[in-house]
Amino acid sequence: MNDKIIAEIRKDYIYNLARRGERIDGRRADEYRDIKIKTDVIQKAEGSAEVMIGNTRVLVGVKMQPGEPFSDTPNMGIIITNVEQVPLASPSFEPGPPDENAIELARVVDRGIRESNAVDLESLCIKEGEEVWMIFIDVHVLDHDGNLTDASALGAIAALMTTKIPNERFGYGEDTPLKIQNIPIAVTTADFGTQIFVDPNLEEEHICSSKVTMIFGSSGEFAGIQKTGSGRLNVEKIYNIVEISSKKAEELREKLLGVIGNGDKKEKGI
Amino acid sequence: MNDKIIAEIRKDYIYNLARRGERIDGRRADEYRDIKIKTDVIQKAEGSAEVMIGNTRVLVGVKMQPGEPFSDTPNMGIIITNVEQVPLASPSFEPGPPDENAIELARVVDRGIRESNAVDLESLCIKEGEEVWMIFIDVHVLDHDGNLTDASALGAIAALMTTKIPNERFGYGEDTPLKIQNIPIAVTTADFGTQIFVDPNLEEEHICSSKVTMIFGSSGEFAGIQKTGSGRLNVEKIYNIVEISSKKAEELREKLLGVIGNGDKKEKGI
Amino acid sequence: MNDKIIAEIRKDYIYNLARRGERIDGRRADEYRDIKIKTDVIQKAEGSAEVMIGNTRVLVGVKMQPGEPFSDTPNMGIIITNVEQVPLASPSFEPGPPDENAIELARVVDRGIRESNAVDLESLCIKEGEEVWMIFIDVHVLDHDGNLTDASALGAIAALMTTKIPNERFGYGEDTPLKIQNIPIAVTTADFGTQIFVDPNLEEEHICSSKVTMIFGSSGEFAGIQKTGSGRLNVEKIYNIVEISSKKAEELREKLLGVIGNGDKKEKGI
Amino acid sequence: MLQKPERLIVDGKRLDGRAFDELRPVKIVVGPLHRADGSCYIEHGKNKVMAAVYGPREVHPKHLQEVTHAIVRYRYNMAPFSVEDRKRPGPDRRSIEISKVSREALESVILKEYFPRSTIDIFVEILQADAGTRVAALNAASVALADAGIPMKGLVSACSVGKVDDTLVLDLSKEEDNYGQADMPVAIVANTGEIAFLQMDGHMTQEEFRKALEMAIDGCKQIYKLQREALLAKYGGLENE
Amino acid sequence: MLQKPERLIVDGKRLDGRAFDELRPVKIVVGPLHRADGSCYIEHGKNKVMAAVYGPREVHPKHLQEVTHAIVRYRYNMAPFSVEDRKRPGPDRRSIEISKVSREALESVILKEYFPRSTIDIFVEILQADAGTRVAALNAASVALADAGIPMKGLVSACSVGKVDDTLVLDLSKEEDNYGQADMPVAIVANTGEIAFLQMDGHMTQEEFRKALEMAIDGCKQIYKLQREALLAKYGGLENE
Amino acid sequence: MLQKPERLIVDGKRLDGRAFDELRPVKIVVGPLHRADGSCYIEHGKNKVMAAVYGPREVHPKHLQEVTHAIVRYRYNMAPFSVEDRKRPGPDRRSIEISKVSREALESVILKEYFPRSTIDIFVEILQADAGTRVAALNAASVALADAGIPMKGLVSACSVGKVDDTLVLDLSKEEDNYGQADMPVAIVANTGEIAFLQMDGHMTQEEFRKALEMAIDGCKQIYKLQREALLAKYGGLENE
Repeated sequence: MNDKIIAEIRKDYIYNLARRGERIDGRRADEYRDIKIKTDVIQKAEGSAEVMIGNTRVLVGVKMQPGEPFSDTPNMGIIITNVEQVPLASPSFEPGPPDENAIELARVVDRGIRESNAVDLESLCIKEGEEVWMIFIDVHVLDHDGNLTDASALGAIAALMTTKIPNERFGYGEDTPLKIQNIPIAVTTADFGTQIFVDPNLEEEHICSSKVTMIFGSSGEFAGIQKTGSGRLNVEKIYNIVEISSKKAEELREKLLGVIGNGDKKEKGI
Repeated sequence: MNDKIIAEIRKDYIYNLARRGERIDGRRADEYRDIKIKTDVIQKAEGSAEVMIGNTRVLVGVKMQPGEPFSDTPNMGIIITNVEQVPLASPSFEPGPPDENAIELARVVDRGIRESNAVDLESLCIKEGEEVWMIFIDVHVLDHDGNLTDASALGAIAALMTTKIPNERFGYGEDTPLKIQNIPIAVTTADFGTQIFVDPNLEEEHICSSKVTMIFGSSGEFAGIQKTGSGRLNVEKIYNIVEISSKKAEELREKLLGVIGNGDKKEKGI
Repeated sequence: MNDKIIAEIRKDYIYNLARRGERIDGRRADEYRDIKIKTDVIQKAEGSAEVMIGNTRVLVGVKMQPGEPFSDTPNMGIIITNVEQVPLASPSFEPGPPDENAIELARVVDRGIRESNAVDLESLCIKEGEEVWMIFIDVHVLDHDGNLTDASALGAIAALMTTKIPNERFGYGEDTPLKIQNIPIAVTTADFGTQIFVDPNLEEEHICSSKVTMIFGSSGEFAGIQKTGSGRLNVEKIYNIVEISSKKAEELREKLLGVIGNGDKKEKGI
Repeated sequence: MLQKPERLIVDGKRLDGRAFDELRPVKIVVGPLHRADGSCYIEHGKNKVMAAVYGPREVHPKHLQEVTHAIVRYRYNMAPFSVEDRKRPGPDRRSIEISKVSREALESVILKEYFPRSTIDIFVEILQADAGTRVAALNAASVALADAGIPMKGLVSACSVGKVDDTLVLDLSKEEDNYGQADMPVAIVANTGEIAFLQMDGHMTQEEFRKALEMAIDGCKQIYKLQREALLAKYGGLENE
Repeated sequence: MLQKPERLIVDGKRLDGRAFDELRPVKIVVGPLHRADGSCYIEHGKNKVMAAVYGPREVHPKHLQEVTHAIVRYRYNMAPFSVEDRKRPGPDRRSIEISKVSREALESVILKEYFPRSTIDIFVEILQADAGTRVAALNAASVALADAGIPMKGLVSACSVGKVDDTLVLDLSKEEDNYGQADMPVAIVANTGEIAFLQMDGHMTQEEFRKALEMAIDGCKQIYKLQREALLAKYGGLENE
Repeated sequence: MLQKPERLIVDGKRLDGRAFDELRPVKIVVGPLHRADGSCYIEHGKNKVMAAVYGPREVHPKHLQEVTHAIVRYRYNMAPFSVEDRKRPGPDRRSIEISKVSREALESVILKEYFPRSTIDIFVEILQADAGTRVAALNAASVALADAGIPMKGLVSACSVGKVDDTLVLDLSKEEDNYGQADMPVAIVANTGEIAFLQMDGHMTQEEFRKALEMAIDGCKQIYKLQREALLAKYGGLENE
């Protein structure tokens, strides 16, 4: 029996389970896998965080350095977000520059940070029109078992929340914490026809007809949406997704605040 | 019957026609296809023109911005010509950086503009050694049915003739028309052994043994020559090409001046 | 009989010869092929040398130009070494950016120059923190018959020894010879199990289990080592290689000094 | 550089005089190109967009072939002269993301299983950009696919809705896009009303999102009418509903 | 920028208090990754290194296949945030050289002929770099190969020795590396003591070289013990020497 | 930076003393390389050019194969140290254009149909550049093809003619090229006199063009003699016309 046929049978099986509201790993439709967040894991970075969602694992490092502002925003800092899907993390990742998936992922993570005004960019101006702080958010995927988006977004904001501006290294006085104004949380759901599953694992991601990532700011407002995949969704289903996602976003936010607020912060090692 | 054999038969047919001075589309040997020139088609560009020669269609946009001069010409503006053979225009065009054909095409168009001194480069100096105007001539091929060279060259000079230097946008006073000192016209001919055909269409281009592009300035002087293709030409044939080409160049020049001189200029849409 | 089998038989043959201390081209184990060194072969370069070891031939050109120093060495000149294994030199060289072999070769050559302090980098400071001399050492491989490393290293130091700093061209007074403080000599040996052969030719390179390049400075001290290839070497063998290599390095150094010291220096043509 | 206007809504009207739910003028030309198997030129406001479709045709390189269905490729590309500051040719990260999600939107309607081992290539050139290029590109691509005779479950029709001065407005102008609070491009399959494309940049409340989605769908339906008319103008004799 | 310290050896001790022949603390975790066929995480001083092995698996593109043996690929890669100044993603010349010679060191023990036409892929990510990353990477890769069940003639164990203030010291710290006189990374196959990897930067006399090589081999043997312990901790029940 | 001289023709003579129709000194060495199937080294004035030919040999990748004839590849490449300011390695737009038209010139004589499915690769390295490198490269390539035994309809011989101070002169020097009014490289197939290569930069009248073409052809014929002598010096015994 060839791979295609097996895949087809497996797909039918998962859709049938879904019809009964069940998932292959036994989770409820609106249940995330186990989430672990560790911060300050990379001492060479200005901020860092490791996030595990089930077997999915990403490491996010934030580096800062002075640079020239864009000419149309002379008094604002610059955020550059990059995702490396290094081949260590999955047999399907190839060495080389980011492909369309890695680029989409980086841009969705970036969008959440940017549109929620998580970082006060004007506070990053060193000298108007000449020098501003550049923030590099680098997401390094270590283990890919689905839902890289939520893990990366969570890692990015966690890393930013623990970032110290390296003033000293560049002769600008003492290091100071980066001010965070809003905490965007991304929640990804997958469409299985009769069911919406949150936090799809790798197999679910391959089989679902489409995914939607909704990003919510601290007061529950939207800070970005991305539909991905070739499925179609009717309006009712989208409203349904909004409801589920906004609820899960609050759970994740509490989880995150719990970690950043307590002693886990100084843990080392990844 | 396979493609190679059909191609071979078709080639014989066209060469046999050529022996009688006839062409597959019924044109005379020295007859251009219908030429249409529209200028000011892209409002975001400093100058623009769309040229159709038969079904061949190119769009040329001119953008200008201040930049640093080359160190060996500190008081001269800079012209950069690029051709994009986007895959929309032909099944044989691939996405990616310009290949040798696109590069040759860009360089031949550039050569005509440059060697005829069409643009007074010294008038583009803003501050000697520090800042000069850079002119980007971008040829965007939309539909490829042969003789992209003449269409691109015509589009480039037409776009330049309607270019306004965007002084205002960069704080240098009012916009002023770009001064054009010479109007180079490229004429391409194809060698069919017993016959020279002007303005080869796509099929003729593939079958001819070689093409010659001759570029003439306003007083009929040469401003560039390029032989392309693996044919050989004897001296008499080259003299013959000179005669035909210089005559056609005058026709094209009149056509161009007719368009630029009259009300078509402000037409919109492409 | 297919290529693989022929190669296997040939390999056995060469290893059997080696067991008797013999080589396919009749050389002794510790014998270099004929070495020819010519300097000042490229007048456009600040320094140049052509080196032939048997049929292996490389051309090295040194160019110098002012540039910005690295921020952590504000008063030191910069050396950049590049190797082009152009496809002219071997059927196995492909057009394109340097592959891992060319990069390794460049870095080994660079290491010898750098670690031996062959060039007094501090003497190349023009204005601290702002402008220093950059030295580009470009190795152009012309004919590849094995042991490119020793030929390239020899060519690089020979070219540097004949380099004149082009002060005049950049308005810094008269041209002056580049000061050379140490003469690194690379000696490459190949492991054939029972035997160590110096200066492996192309076939020997393919068949040996590993190669070691040892670089020695003027007082016999090490200035770099690189093991390459997937063989293993026991400690005694490494000591043996040190002994052979250091002896050959002295021979090569004398040869080099003989050439640079005498009238061959102004020879032209390559 | 444009100056940021003090307000984008003045006296209940937008700066260009449009009503909140009003599209910019749209012009659609079916089949302007000769080499392509299908093509469409759209002017949407000051956007000028050309789309071409090639295929179904053979896949190169072969290892990309799928034995059960056609692959679909989509390339959104901006001409260097299409924007205020010349854009360097070649795809940037933004173009790559837009191409991916646009391709997926069209894959949701193309009957790919009709053409195993082949490719359907969709190329869209933004010749002039003025806010809303990705939806204009999708609209042109959709018509070009129809012009090429590619079987589809329905036409994809796209439109964006945005938020400016705390007001939801349809089809953002360049100014509204630059200084607005949110932009949400949407595409639907007109015959079913299902959503095939959805992105949102900026911030809006959940309540606003619901209203915005409805407005966008209405906009898409207006676009669908124009696409249909343009196709009927060319292929009118054949189908007549 | 660190200031160059006046001396690197003070009162017969190194700045971080280590003896001349003392390694930095090393922590080895076997199999931390789920997708990879084998993996290993190593902290060596402040270095943090993750290695993964995939294979034996099919080779793409096919023309790279070898009919008599597996090919081995090795990728040493630094994360952008692993160093003081952010590193641009992607391989630089240094990484390419390190990857080549590291691959060759591992090829010296992998029984490649067991897996014709396939590839064994070794990926190492330097998550934090602090002198000695290439040896830490080799050590992690070697354990990851074992964890993946790739048959080998022996484990490769690596360690570097350097020269600072005219003194030979084992396992250079970042400061010793920056301001030292020589650095010599070495890898051995522990069960035979043969050398699989050898590089030297800097200058030392022939006499020093001999002593340095001995010190490095001793260091490699210490590393080997730690690798073996880590593997036994995971696979302990199976083999018991 | 050279200073522009006031005049390039003084007292009816060129700055380097040559007559208007006089070539620079040319030296041709046949077969200097060992690995290549054929090779040629040419010094033409201060130009130093090395050409190598490999083939006919198998084509990689296979999809480039032509079933009825050999493909021909030509790579014109400048060494980084060949020019005043170091050139970054790798092909630039100029090299790509020169390579294309040079390849076509040689394709006009190579009997490609003798070697279906194979490739004939011509590589030319400009080791020192001093005006007229593309013609020197073509001359060297042509001899290297003969040295490799590739069957040709005739040797390609190339030479340029230029216009300086309103005077037509053969074989421009670097100074004449930098400050002249036109440069026209030409290549002929010597036995038929047909033109295989023709480019022109600069401006000249139609009358001047005719004269320039004649001068160039004369120059090509002089080059042909030197090529023929060099080949006879190596292969003299075999053919004797």
